[in-house]
Amino acid sequence: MDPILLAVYILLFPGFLFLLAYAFFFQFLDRKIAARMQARVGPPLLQPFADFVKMLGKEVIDVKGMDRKAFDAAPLLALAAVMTAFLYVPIVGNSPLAFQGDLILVLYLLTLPTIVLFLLGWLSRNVFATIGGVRAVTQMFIYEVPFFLALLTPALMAGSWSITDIVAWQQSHLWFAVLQPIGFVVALIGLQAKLERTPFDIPEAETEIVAGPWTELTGRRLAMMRLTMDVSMVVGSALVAALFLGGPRIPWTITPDWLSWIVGFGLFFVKTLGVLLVLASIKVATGRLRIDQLNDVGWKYLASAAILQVLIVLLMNYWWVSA
Amino acid sequence: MTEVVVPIGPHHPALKEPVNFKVVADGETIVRLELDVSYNHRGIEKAAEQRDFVRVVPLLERVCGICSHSHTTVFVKGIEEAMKVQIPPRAQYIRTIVAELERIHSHLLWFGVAAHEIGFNTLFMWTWRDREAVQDMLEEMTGNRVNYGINEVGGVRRDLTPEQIQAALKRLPHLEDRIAKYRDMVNKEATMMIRFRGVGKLSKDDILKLGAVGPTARASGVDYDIRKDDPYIAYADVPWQVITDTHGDVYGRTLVRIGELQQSLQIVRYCLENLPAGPIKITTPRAAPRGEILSRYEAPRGELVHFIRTNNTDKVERLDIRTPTLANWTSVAVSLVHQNLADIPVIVAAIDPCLSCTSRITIVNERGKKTGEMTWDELSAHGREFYRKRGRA
Amino acid sequence: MSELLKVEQVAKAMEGLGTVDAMKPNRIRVATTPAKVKEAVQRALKDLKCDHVVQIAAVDNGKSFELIYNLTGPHHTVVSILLELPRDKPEVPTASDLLPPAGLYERQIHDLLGIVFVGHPNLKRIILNEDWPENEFPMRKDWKPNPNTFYGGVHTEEAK
Amino acid sequence: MTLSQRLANWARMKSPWITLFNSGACNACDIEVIAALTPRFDVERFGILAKGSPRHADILIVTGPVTRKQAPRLRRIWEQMPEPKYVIAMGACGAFGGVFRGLYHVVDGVENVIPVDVFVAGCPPRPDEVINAVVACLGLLKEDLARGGKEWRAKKTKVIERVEAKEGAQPAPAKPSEAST
Repeated sequence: MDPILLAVYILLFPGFLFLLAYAFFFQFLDRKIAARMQARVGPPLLQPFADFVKMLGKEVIDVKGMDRKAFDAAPLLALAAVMTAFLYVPIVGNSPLAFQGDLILVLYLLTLPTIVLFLLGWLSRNVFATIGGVRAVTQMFIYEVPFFLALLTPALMAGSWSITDIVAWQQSHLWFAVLQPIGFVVALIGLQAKLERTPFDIPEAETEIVAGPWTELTGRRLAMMRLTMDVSMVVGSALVAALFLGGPRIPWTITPDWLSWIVGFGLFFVKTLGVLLVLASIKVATGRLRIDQLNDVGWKYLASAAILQVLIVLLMNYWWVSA
Repeated sequence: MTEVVVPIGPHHPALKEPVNFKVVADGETIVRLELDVSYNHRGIEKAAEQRDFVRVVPLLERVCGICSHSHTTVFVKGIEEAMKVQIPPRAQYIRTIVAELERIHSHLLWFGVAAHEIGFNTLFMWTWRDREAVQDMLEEMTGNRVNYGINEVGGVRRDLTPEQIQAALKRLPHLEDRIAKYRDMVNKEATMMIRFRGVGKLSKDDILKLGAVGPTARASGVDYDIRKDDPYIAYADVPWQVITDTHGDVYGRTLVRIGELQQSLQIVRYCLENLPAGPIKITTPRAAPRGEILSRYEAPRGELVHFIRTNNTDKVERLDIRTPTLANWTSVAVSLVHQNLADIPVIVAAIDPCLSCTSRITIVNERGKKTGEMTWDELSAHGREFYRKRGRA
Repeated sequence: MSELLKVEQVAKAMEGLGTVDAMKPNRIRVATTPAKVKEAVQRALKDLKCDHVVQIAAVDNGKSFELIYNLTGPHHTVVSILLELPRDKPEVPTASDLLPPAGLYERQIHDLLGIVFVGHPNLKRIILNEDWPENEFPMRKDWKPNPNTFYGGVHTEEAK
Repeated sequence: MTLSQRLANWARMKSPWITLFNSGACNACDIEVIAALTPRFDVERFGILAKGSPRHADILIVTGPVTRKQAPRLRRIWEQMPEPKYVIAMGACGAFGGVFRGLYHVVDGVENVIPVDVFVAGCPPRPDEVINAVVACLGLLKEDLARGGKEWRAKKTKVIERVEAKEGAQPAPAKPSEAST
């Protein structure tokens, strides 16, 4: 790809501008679905954008004795990490920046926000924030292993570490959601935990420790961190859609190039919204777990399911692929 | 993990009430807890001594916004008893209807807030939407959604018209099947079961020893219910029974409250259907003869007691209010030690504290880990002896 | 539900402690002296099978302070133990070791009326705010808020 | 007004976040504010969210006659909120202490502790009146933004105080006035 088209790809269309707009749209949809399920009307379309701009305009309060520079830099670091992760997920066809191992890079970039939350909790010198930060990291240890296992098994079967190749492999075989159902479920639950949504929103438990690591965030820092969470929701669901639901590809190829792009984008749009619907209904249908209960649930059920899935994949690889 | 002192409240999203916990937590488990609730003290008892019977009722209406009818009924019932005056049966039935409707809306409110404590916001929204139906009934009958102002010495201030009765009867079936739905949701929904079962457990003799009242006590098998023990207004001739449970934990208290919701709906239906005719109030003498009345009432949160001393003037010589939440604080403080930090809101919500009724402080200290200088208190003395016995038993 | 206690039963259990009279069918009052209150409460708990303290009421009737311990049990009769305390030195032994919830009620009475409960493990302030002046007891009949002492809240110049 | 200024004003009008502070109320007002969040009144369709931490909130809703113990805490909560902030005093208690005026442990109204922008009538005000109060706050916000900050409002109230001083009316005492008989 020549550099200008690449720049357009990164900055404009399936890149950052689209990602920001899509993140706001995702937050709107998430709150709207949750509200409708709770018999409420729910926010208007531009509400997330209005919230974002208002938060930018608010006064920024620095707690006495806080490291201002680090506190300003941390949300930006998390936002940057999550937005770069979006470039490796195929949206319109295969992503031009794909390389062997971009799945690992995306997974690494997606864990950065949780670590930044812990950092924020620690930096803001507030007992609620510190406890929230500690809980965020404890929760990360619980769901991270099963989440990685669930997302790496498609790579095992497709035989390549690049998301684009996995999507291409699925074009000629069944989707991984059909081939590896356990992995699909574990991935969805892991994604819900990574985004710290209701069954797993223990760090930000509004009713126990005020707002957890978010307590001392004000003004633009809060805006950036809230945006990071929305963007990571988009990237997470796009990743799960790509790995398990076949990404923006359909089995038979369409001749004119631009038509296949549009169909690809349409598929990407529908699949990510499907994942969002599942996430939103999980959020609405459950209450919050305690951190020690999450520990039991996480290790007993999630981890064993993920390991079982890996075993099945290895067996299938041995018999089916080699035969 | 070193000891961390976590101040929760008085401004805290979970507890809609100004209560403050200074919790010394070791990691996630609570080692020591200081509970300070005296943010709501306004000096109502002093003011009550300077207001005559007509002007004291609006003041007592606002001791607590959720159980406002309880405070006025128990006071007015006491004064009528002091004056040895019998109010007409229709007024008694109207008081019972409003009392039970208040219990329904209070329990629905509690159920929503308890679900909100564990992050289950959907149930919070649903229960509060159903509560709006009860609010409409109350608004039609008494003119105001909260603080109804329907009581006065000698009877009731507003009569129920047949249309209001029909409108109320039409709403009851919808509420009944919603509450039946909530009952089996409590038994089936996974996260609620995990977060409610076995949390804040108190055995029957714990409850009796610590003097807990209301649904908190009935959830551990103690069947004290003033409507049955010392029947007042129209409870003697309305068919209903006391709901008790044996679990003793937050789950048990939820079941008791849902059971009481269903009983209250039955009482309201019975009272609406055979509301006796006749006047709704009688003229009473201005002054109450000298006397001492202990007026008891079963408020939604438990046994509410007004101790009234009258000295044949038109004012009260002394009014001593003991609210149900005050009795429950001792038991909740003891049951909180050893629990998880995350469980504080759920356990405290389980006694459904009405802070504007009470304003007291309790300090509980579990001798297990010594944390700095020991704070003196009768509960710590009790807590130590209680836990040493439990440790040995 | 077991039926109500009889006046004779209460009189027999409490004989030697004070006069017994039935205010209502389900409320029997025992007038006793501060020295014997612990003994009376113990007997009520054991012999009359009371297990629940309804309330401890405190009254300032101008001349002296009165304390009324109301206890009840499965028999649904309220046994009220009445005492009279001199106005100058209101002292009474605490009942919080027999009745744990009494710890709270006594501290509230101490705050509002200034009755000292001897042997109470923690008679600290419970109901008034931190900077309420010491030994000012609002519920006493002779207490009037005098304008120039600061009773708590926010200083006026800070508020504007 | 530049485009970015208009955009910022639009955003501020569209997403007022509230936080609730019970300063010793009979909590009838609290349950009416919370009822405004629930399905029948549902303030989320106006973008109003109830936030836990005062740091995230724009509008502080204070219920109840501020008791003496709660006054310093109310003051601290108010100071913790980031600028463009507004205060709504709920009901008769918030205005002058309501039915609890003159009691020995009450400071007779939110006005004596923190500057209040909007008073809501009623005891308790209905949930739709709470929404109306938030909208009134937004109106004030719009005017403040147009005239650059809150100072212009101070000038307006200055006039009232001068009139009062002339007539010798005594401003509301913060000290406990004689318990009204």
